[in-house]
Amino acid sequence: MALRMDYKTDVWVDWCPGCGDYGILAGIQTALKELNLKPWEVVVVSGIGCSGKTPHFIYANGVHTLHGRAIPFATGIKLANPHLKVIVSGGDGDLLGIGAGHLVALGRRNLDITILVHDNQVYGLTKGQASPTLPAGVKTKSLPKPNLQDAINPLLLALSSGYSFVARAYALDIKHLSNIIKQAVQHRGAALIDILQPCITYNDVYTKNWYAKRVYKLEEEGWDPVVKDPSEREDKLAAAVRKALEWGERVPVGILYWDKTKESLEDRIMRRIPTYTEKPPAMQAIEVNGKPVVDIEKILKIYSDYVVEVGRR
Amino acid sequence: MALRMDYKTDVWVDWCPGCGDYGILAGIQTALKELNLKPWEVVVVSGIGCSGKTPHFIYANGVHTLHGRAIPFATGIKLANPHLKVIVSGGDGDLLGIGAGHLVALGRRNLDITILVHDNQVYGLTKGQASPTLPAGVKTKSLPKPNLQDAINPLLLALSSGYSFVARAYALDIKHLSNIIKQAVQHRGAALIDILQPCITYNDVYTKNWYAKRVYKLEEEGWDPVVKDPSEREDKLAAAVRKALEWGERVPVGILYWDKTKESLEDRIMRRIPTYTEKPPAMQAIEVNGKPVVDIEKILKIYSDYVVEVGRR
Amino acid sequence: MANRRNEVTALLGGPQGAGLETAAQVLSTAFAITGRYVYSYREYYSNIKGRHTYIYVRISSERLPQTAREYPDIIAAIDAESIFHHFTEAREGTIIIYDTSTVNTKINGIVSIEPETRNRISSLLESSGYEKTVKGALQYAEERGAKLIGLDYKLLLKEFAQKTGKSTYRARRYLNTIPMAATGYLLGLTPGELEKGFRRRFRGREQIVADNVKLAEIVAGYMREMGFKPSPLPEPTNPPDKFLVVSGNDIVAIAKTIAGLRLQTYYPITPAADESVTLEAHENLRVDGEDLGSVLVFQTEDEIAAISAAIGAALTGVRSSTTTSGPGFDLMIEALGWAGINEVPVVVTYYQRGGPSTGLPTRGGQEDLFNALFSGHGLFPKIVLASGDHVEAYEDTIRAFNWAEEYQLPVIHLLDKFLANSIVTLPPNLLPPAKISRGLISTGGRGYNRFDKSGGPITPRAFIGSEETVIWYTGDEHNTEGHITEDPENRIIMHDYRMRKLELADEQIPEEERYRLYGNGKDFLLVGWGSVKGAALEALKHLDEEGLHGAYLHVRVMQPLPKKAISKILSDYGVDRAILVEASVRPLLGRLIPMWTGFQFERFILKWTGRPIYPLELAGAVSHIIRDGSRSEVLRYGA
Amino acid sequence: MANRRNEVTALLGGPQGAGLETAAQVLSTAFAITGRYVYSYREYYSNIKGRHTYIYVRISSERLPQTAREYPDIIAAIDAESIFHHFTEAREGTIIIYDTSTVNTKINGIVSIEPETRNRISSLLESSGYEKTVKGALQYAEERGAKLIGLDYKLLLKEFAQKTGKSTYRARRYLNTIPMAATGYLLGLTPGELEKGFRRRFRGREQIVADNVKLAEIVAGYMREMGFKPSPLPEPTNPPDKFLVVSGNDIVAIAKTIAGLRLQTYYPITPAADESVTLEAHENLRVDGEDLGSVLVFQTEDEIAAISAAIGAALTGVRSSTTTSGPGFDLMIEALGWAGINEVPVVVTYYQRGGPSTGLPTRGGQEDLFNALFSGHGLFPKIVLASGDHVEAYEDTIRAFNWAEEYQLPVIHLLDKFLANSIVTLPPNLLPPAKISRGLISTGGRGYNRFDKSGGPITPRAFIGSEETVIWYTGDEHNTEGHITEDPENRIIMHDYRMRKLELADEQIPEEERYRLYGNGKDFLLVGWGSVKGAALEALKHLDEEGLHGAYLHVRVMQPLPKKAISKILSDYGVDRAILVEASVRPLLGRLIPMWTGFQFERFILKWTGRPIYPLELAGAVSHIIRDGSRSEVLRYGA
Ligand SMILES: Cc1ncc(C[n+]2csc(CCOP(=O)(O)OP(=O)(O)O)c2C)c(N)n1
Ligand SMILES: Cc1ncc(C[n+]2csc(CCOP(=O)(O)OP(=O)(O)O)c2C)c(N)n1
Ligand code: SF4
Ligand code: SF4
Ligand SMILES: [Mg+2]
Ligand SMILES: [Mg+2]
Repeated sequence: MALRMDYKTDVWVDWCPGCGDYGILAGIQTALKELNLKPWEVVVVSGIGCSGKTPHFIYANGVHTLHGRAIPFATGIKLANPHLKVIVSGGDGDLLGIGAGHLVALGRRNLDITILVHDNQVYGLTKGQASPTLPAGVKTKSLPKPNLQDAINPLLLALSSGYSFVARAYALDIKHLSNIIKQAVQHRGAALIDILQPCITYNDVYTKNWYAKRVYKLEEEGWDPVVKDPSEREDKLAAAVRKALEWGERVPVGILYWDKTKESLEDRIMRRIPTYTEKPPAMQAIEVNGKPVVDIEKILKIYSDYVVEVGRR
Repeated sequence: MALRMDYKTDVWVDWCPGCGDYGILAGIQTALKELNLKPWEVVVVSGIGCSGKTPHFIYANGVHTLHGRAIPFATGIKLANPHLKVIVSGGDGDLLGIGAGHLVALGRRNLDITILVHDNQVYGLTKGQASPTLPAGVKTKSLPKPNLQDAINPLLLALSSGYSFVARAYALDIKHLSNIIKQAVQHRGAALIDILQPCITYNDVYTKNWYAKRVYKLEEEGWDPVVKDPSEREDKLAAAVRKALEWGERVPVGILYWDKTKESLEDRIMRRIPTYTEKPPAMQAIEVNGKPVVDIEKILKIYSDYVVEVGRR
Repeated sequence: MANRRNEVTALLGGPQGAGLETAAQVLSTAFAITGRYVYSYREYYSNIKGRHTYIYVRISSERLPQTAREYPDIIAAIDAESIFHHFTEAREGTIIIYDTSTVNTKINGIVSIEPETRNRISSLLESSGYEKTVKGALQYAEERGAKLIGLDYKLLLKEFAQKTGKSTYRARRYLNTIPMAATGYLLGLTPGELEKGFRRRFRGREQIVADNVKLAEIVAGYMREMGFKPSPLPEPTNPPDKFLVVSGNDIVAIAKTIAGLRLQTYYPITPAADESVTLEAHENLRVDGEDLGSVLVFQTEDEIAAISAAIGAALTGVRSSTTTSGPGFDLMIEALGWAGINEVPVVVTYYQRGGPSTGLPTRGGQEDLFNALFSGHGLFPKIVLASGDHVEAYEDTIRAFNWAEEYQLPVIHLLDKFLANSIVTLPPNLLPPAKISRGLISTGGRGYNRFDKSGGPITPRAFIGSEETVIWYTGDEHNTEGHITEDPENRIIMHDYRMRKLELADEQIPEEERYRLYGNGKDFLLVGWGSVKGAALEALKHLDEEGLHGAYLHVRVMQPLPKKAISKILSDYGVDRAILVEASVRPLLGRLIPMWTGFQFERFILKWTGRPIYPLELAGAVSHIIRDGSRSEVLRYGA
Repeated sequence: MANRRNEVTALLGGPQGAGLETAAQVLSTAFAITGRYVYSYREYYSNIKGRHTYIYVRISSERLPQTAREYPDIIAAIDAESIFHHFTEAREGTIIIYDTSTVNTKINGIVSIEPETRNRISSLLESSGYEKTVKGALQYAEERGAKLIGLDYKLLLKEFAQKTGKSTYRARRYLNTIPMAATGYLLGLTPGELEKGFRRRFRGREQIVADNVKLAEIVAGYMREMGFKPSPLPEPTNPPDKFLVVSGNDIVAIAKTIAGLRLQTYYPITPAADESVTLEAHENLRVDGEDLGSVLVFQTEDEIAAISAAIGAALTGVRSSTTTSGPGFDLMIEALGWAGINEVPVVVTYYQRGGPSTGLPTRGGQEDLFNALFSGHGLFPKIVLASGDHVEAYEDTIRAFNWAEEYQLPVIHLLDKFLANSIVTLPPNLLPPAKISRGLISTGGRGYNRFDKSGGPITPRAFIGSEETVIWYTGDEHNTEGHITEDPENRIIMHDYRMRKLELADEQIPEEERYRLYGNGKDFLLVGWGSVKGAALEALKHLDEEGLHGAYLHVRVMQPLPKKAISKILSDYGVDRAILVEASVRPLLGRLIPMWTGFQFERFILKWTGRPIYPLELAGAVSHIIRDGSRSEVLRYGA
């Protein structure tokens, strides 16, 4: 296959007609295109679910992992080769249910990865069970009885876990969405975008209609999410938390919080391993003609604290 | 062994002399005593770690589970028999690292369980690696190099996950701690207490001295954490978030947030299974003389939608 | 159309989300109401809408079919893609019902077909000299003896729309009814019978029933006009008065309720989740106004939580379980070890699907045997049993709960996607009466020690919550009180005694309850487990007719394996006549048996396409091995 | 004191957290500096401070001991509890160094001893007619030939405090030096030699060195005064010029660095975590100012993340691995299947400990073999190899990385707590030069297909990040491009080809590199793996001396098992002379071998106390079996 700069593949997109995922796919593709990233510099990592199929539809490296584990896979990829742009595209069940622990861990690390949450309030691919973003008492058409468990707020969770870029977008506003994705990808640090994604097949509560009436853009109301100096952090975070609680008649989308001052994990690694970005793990030579670059003689020096010389001290 | 109402066992407490866990143990025992709970009505559930040994030192049912899994075990116990008082006592690594996903899930469910976090900033039992509450750049004596990863704030995480009772306590102020535990246990819903617990062996940064100078009591400053009406929720939550961010010269302890209006999971289950608390799973008769209470004849009625009568519709 | 032995198989095919399941249900129900037995099995992609799905509906006037069968008598296609997937299944006499408006559809124009499949079918058509269109495919089939029945679906819908005053858009929703109604017509279902099927499916929604009946009548009228004659199945001999219409998932849910399960945890996964959905839909056990309790079904945040919560619940005395498939089971392994060392009775219902990893998540296989048997660090006892059909699934579910409590250990109940997604009309009297045995139970009290082994490996079990009783559990090695101890002599006893419980089970559960030998022909012995059963039993009959007389050794309990009996039977047949049959890329039962008996298989029939083993292909493979000296055969039937 | 064959074993015992490890290190280093070989092994509770711990320090003038040995020549106790744990280990000539101020300590007064242990020891003393005090225990030993050396530790510390101007409180911190120094004295270490040991341990902290040396001199002076004569070990014959002093964990860390590991993920767990700590402490690979790269060690939030991140990293071309023990491995199983279906080379270093569940987390065992081999749903290939000593661990670590890349699959490297916590003085020349083989690698480029199987089961591997190369991976069954497909014919090839890689490894890796046969006596054959090796080899020698001439079959690669060779060797010996030896409550290698060969063992020597198999008890058990006709033996040596 020739290299394709439109980020599209030949794989048939097998989502339900009308699914919000189409918008997310277009949003990613548009962002990559506008950022002018080479397909081989980008890795799209996903979990399992309808959302999990996304990488197969994008002409860039794609790693479709396990349910809930996209973030740790992405973490390994990014740590091994920090020059790659790593984007996680996952379901709400995937990232906020089975994968919630990893989501929290990424936040506190502030590793430079962008997380896109396909927030459809259901487990799509397993036929519409409640996902962790479906509020208690709500009964979608796929549920036999109203939901027993309450919802998690992805924005609140991201804010409290330490993400330095937290946003919400709407799957069907592709331009707005792709714009946010662009900024998130360019941001150096952990970014999360909660994407409201109508599931046309199972979710008859949070529908296009429902959103259409309610969604408004933060930036249009003069919202300033950016932390320009660490001293602003607490105020901005507290404000973002309040904003994140807004859900009902009005549903805000846009960048909620953006801390440009926080050190990323890569920065911290560089403090300990000065050559880290210059020679990251994936780019080191380890052998020459089958001989190790670090052989036992070199080990005796690197591990000199493990060497005891006979007759000496 | 005779029944003992002092909640002490004969098991030797093998924590390091001076460990903050002694305070937590005393705090739990005092609370149980003052609440006058019968040892067989209480279940203390733990994970793995120094903290994980706690149940063996308490004369009440004790379930010492797996690393990170205390909450799901406790969830099963509580769901099966909601008449039991269920307390989870776990490490910060246990509950906020490997178990963070479960911690988040319990919050959004608001099941009536009390979580005690032994927050010592290290993995005690595996010899002092950084736990998820140790800030980046800090080097305890057990670490070869300063911590690479940043800390999670347990209070923020609990607040954003939906816990209806969120508090912080100090392990060495047993009276204050036990008082908070009492209120948490009596609260109907998910409660979390982050307990600052000096680890004398591995953590030479957050020591008794460090805390002694900084800890102050919220209630002494007139803090009112209680949500008495759902309309107050957002304000109280936002205020609690700000408070949770306070860490440095002053470290607040006390109840940060207490929502008395939120429906617990048990309440929600009762809506669907009206006999749930009266005849919970653990207390149902399932057989009489080896014959099932629900036999195939009864099944044909309960599952009448699966029965097709020949010759009829 | 060859109504083989009072029975017929119809294949309904179409895109996912187009109502194929509904159509099959209506058809099955209609036949059930007439007293016929139905076995239906569905194949589908891991996809919600658009990919191809199909259902074999096998109907018999005589008895419940034990498996689906290949080479359907009728292929009824909703769309063009279905023709491409199935035209090679047609044989002499097979009827193909198709939409005439699709005949010129090219395979290359169908986006929903996967490239590998498309290429494969294209090559076949091309190399056989046919057009790569629906027409070409139909010709291929016709020249091999198929009878084509073309209906213009669009036209039919138009007529339907006119008669019911619907828009064409709305009318299209009823598309699935066309091939189904045509099938019903051919098999002699009267409009009244079909109506009963619709009515039951669309309870209370009379308009939908009426619409469907109307369309069915239009189809029937059309077919009649075209001169197609119904060829009804014979009247049922001695039909039961009622059927329980259940999938493998459903029968397990029912058996669990009977067995006394009162708390089930789960995390959604194919093909296990439907069991929990069924249980949840029947959570309140009220019969004639009498409250018999309830089954709490709880969706957890992941499978680790599911098993952990089920174990926690079991400590309080409730019969609890969780249900999953491979990926979920992998995550449960650590907690199962905890249940093992703490002697907790807990049941895990494990539906195998195509692996490894996400693999073929909506397809089947039998590759998880060793995962069920041997995963988990450190040794602890567990019982592993596997079911081969709906009745076995029912019995085994109940046995699983009894053994879990009698021996105080985790029990893994293995099933698979093939069984989970097979729906049968089960006469309730095929289900033997259930017995519940809870093992040694103690009311506890002061001085109760949960792990007191002075009376042998099994300690009477008290429950957390018992009056005046305090109990400790730990995943660490522990003393009689349940407190941690690292004392070596305590370890010797505790660790050994736990393993002895499994040896006790081996002594106490008669080997005959752990396997079954079907048939007594001496020409060959098939050895299998789980879903191999149906195909094997039917293959035996086919081969019998061909003069090859064999037997089938069906292993039902894999741990403790009934090794003496197996060893004896295998040595009777010897390596040349004992054939291991498994839906697996490499034999697993075929390695387990030598592990315990030393018997090394040398003849294998394996299948790993994710599709079930079908009876005729199995019979063919056996005949290759026995008559032609082949050593191993790979099966591949099924789109 | 019996200096058996130029060697001696000293047991140092005391409470955790009291500096016992330091003492053993100083002693070992001091001997190493004199050119002696040292093998030391530590037992400890899952506890940070207060519970009993002990170390066997085995010193030889001749060669590196292959294992720890029971029946120490010297038992040097820091505290009363140590005496209670170890007095039964004394034999004729054993020296016991103890604190005279503890003689009246009653066992019942020691809170840190577990009740089971206390009761057991109490009963023994009582039934043998001794006081349940330190004195009673010492008498017991003395009457069985032990020589007692009582020192008043308090008094010694007092003198030390006075001489160094320390408070008694500060002086107490040096308590651990007393029994160690006494041991050193008895074994002929000069103060200068001991000082070198201290100096190396307390690099740069001269005051501590001086203090310790002072105390050691006081102890030595005291012993001399009391008339105890040193009995030095013979001078070393031909000592190496340097030793690498490494634990099992350390040697693996070193081997990984040589093998080219550049990213290691881990989640802390005993006894694996120290390997990562060692790596991290040497993360910057700078030699003589030259930068050779770095090893990034990353602590994840759990083991699921650890393996997932290691796999993710491997996709970019780095050699990556993770390290864990049983509970962590259980959590990695799902992701290993992903690595399997995606043909990812990743190495998991798996240190076994006592299970099941949390079990005996700081003790050892060999019960995880089947977990390593068979866990995971759906079949996928993996190589499993196990090491028996430090040199093997080094070789196997390097082989693991090579095979992982050559066959593009996960490799599980099994070790255990016994090896992890054994520290040896290794002459570097015992480590063979390493070769790195990265298997088939592609630079990718346009049109690269990661799973193109046209050239056979192994596709040249390109890395994510390669210029102009786009790669897809999925846990679903996939086509050559790495996109999902459920096509049955594609499945047949892909699934089969993955398994064939293992069969290829079986063909290509000579069987001789997968096992080793030691000795050629025909009286018996021991069969074992991993840490059984050291004890088995030494038992062979003992038995030889007793006139029983045997051999030891050491299995190093468990998958693909060198089955032809094993089968051949076993049939040479037959069921009566082949003895399976394993640190396991039920045989596992003893089940794996029949699985592949049909050979059913009938003679077993097992141990599951969590303590290592020791050579003399093993020799005794063999002799029981061969001479006395016993069928199976349970070993139990070790406190
Ligand atoms: C360990 C594991 N458990 C369960 C599943 C089954 N499973 C497949 S998709 C899915 C849920 C998908 O929901 P979500 O993450 O919200 O994604 P969506 O389909 O809604 O995009 C589940 C539970 C699995 N593949 N692996
Ligand atoms: C699955 C698993 N991984 C790792 C471990 C090893 N482990 C034992 S205790 C512990 C950490 C304990 O730290 P924390 O939870 O903070 O408890 P603390 O000891 O500090 O009280 C770990 C990682 C384990 N037991 N199980
Ligand atoms: S099920 Fe829902 S989320 Fe999945 S593809 Fe269909 S519409 Fe989209
Ligand atoms: S290691 Fe730390 S947390 Fe553990 S017992 Fe000792 S002081 Fe307490
Ligand atoms: Mg979703
Ligand atoms: Mg901790």
